[in-house]
Amino acid sequence: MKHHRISLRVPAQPEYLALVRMVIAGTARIEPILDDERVDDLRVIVSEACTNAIEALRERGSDPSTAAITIECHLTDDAVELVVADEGGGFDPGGLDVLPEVTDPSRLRIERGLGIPLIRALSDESEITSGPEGTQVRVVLQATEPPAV
Amino acid sequence: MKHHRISLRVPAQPEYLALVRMVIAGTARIEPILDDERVDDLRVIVSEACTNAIEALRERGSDPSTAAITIECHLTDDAVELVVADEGGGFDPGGLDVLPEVTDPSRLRIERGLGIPLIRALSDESEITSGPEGTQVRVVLQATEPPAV
Amino acid sequence: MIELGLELSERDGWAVLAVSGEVDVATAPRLRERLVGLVGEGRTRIVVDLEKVDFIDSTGLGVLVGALKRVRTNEGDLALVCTGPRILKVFEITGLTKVFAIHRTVDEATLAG
Amino acid sequence: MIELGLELSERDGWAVLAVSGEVDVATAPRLRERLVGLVGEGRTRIVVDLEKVDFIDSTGLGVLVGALKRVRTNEGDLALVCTGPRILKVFEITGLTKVFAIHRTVDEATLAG
Ligand SMILES: Nc1ncnc2c1ncn2[C@@H]1O[C@H](COP(=O)(O)OP(=O)(O)O)[C@@H](O)[C@H]1O
Ligand SMILES: Nc1ncnc2c1ncn2[C@@H]1O[C@H](COP(=O)(O)OP(=O)(O)O)[C@@H](O)[C@H]1O
Repeated sequence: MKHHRISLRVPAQPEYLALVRMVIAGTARIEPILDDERVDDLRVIVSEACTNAIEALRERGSDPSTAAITIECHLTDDAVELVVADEGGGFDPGGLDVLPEVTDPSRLRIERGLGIPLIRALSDESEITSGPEGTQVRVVLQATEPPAV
Repeated sequence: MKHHRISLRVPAQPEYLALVRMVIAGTARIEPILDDERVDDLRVIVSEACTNAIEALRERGSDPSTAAITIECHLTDDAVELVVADEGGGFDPGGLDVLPEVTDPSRLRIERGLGIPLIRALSDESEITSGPEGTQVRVVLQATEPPAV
Repeated sequence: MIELGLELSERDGWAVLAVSGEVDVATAPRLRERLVGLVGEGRTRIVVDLEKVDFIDSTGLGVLVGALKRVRTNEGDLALVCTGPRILKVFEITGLTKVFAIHRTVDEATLAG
Repeated sequence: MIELGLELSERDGWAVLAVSGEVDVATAPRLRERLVGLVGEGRTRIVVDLEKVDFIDSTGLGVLVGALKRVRTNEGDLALVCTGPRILKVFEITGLTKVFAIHRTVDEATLAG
């Protein structure tokens, strides 16, 4: 059973998002248990989670030169687990506004609130733990192919 | 004064070297205080230091699925500082064999021992701290251009 | 470091904005600014060509929704060109394929309008 | 993930091995194997073309030194082709520009031999 664990800590700044996506995609390709489409899903997920973390830290007024996000990625033969953690102010993941139906004309008013739905839809398993000390978004993507035994 | 701090922890395995170089070069380009040639120097330095760390951990018989290397990169307006740390068995950085002169015919026997000389030559400042708990290689590359004030 | 390409051209009375690169919270402001600028200049029939976009996340989607809203309140229209499955996927999941007219080519987009 | 390209061709009795990609401890074993294989087949006049190498570190240099030694003990020769400043720099710093014959083109390398 393979176990690869990588972790990355970067400043909570938008310029680092492309780098984070590159690292996560690069890691997923070192042990290619996900096909390209799933690697792309992972890029979207990590980008959404880090974007939220950056915003939470900015809202909290954290010092932009020290505020950081931690991204951990854990690969086994079966799955990729990704955890994005921040020390922002937290939120109630259960209490998010429900999006109006897309066909509802008021849907056009909504330019936001698509991040967490995307994270949930693109992962096989997702879990958000949040409190005043910060937020952890954990997702799991199952291996695309059954592991070679 | 800018302060960017990124850290990366990856398995102590050769397949991760390309990723590490990519992260370090990518970070150096987010805050472009080094020109392309110096970014390339940084890629060589981090690769050499991580290669040594990987070998040290392997020699120590560390579990390859958990043995890891930590790479930290700290950018300010003036300089990039890079620290590569491992928990391998350590060595005496002052007691390395002196390479025979390159024109000496016996030079051809030497296929190794070029890593640390390269690290030293390519950095503006370098420091190796090593002991039975592991090794830290720290280098500094000064900004190519004087910082914009 | 992150480049976002924005190239403007004309086609049959439509402003065609070809976007290339990665659209995320670092680069989306540039896209938003450009679209707001177009509408400000009275260009309310806009095609956004996403064929050369390698990555888009919800921030990018939000900018496009905002621009659509803006042109509609000016009696205009905004159409997308996109065939890449990785980009289409985020539109599908968020239900935005029902909000936007998504075409396979710029010609198709401008003819359909 | 990391690709190392190795392409073999012939030029005036020299075996020309064109290397592309990144040569580090992950990929150097493939280069070493190929060079050892060539010498094993009696090919002892070898040009290693580094023009398409994006990165080389001391592990890669070690493989080249090892190969040079090997061909010399077989009365052969090994020449390099390299003009890229980032690659040349590591040869210069390690003093290996004095150990290897480094040429600007494959033609120059095979003619010089
Ligand atoms: N890491 C986080 N820390 C604090 N609040 C968060 C975090 N992630 C999400 N949120 C809250 O949840 C809301 C919905 O997030 P999301 O679905 O990604 O949409 P958006 O970020 O566009 O608002 C955010 O507006 C924010 O209030
Ligand atoms: N991180 C490290 N941990 C333990 N030993 C090390 C480390 N880095 C270097 N060394 C020792 O120093 C020697 C010289 O290193 P270097 O100059 O990089 O050449 P090479 O790795 O090719 O031998 C190594 O062979 C090793 O014994």
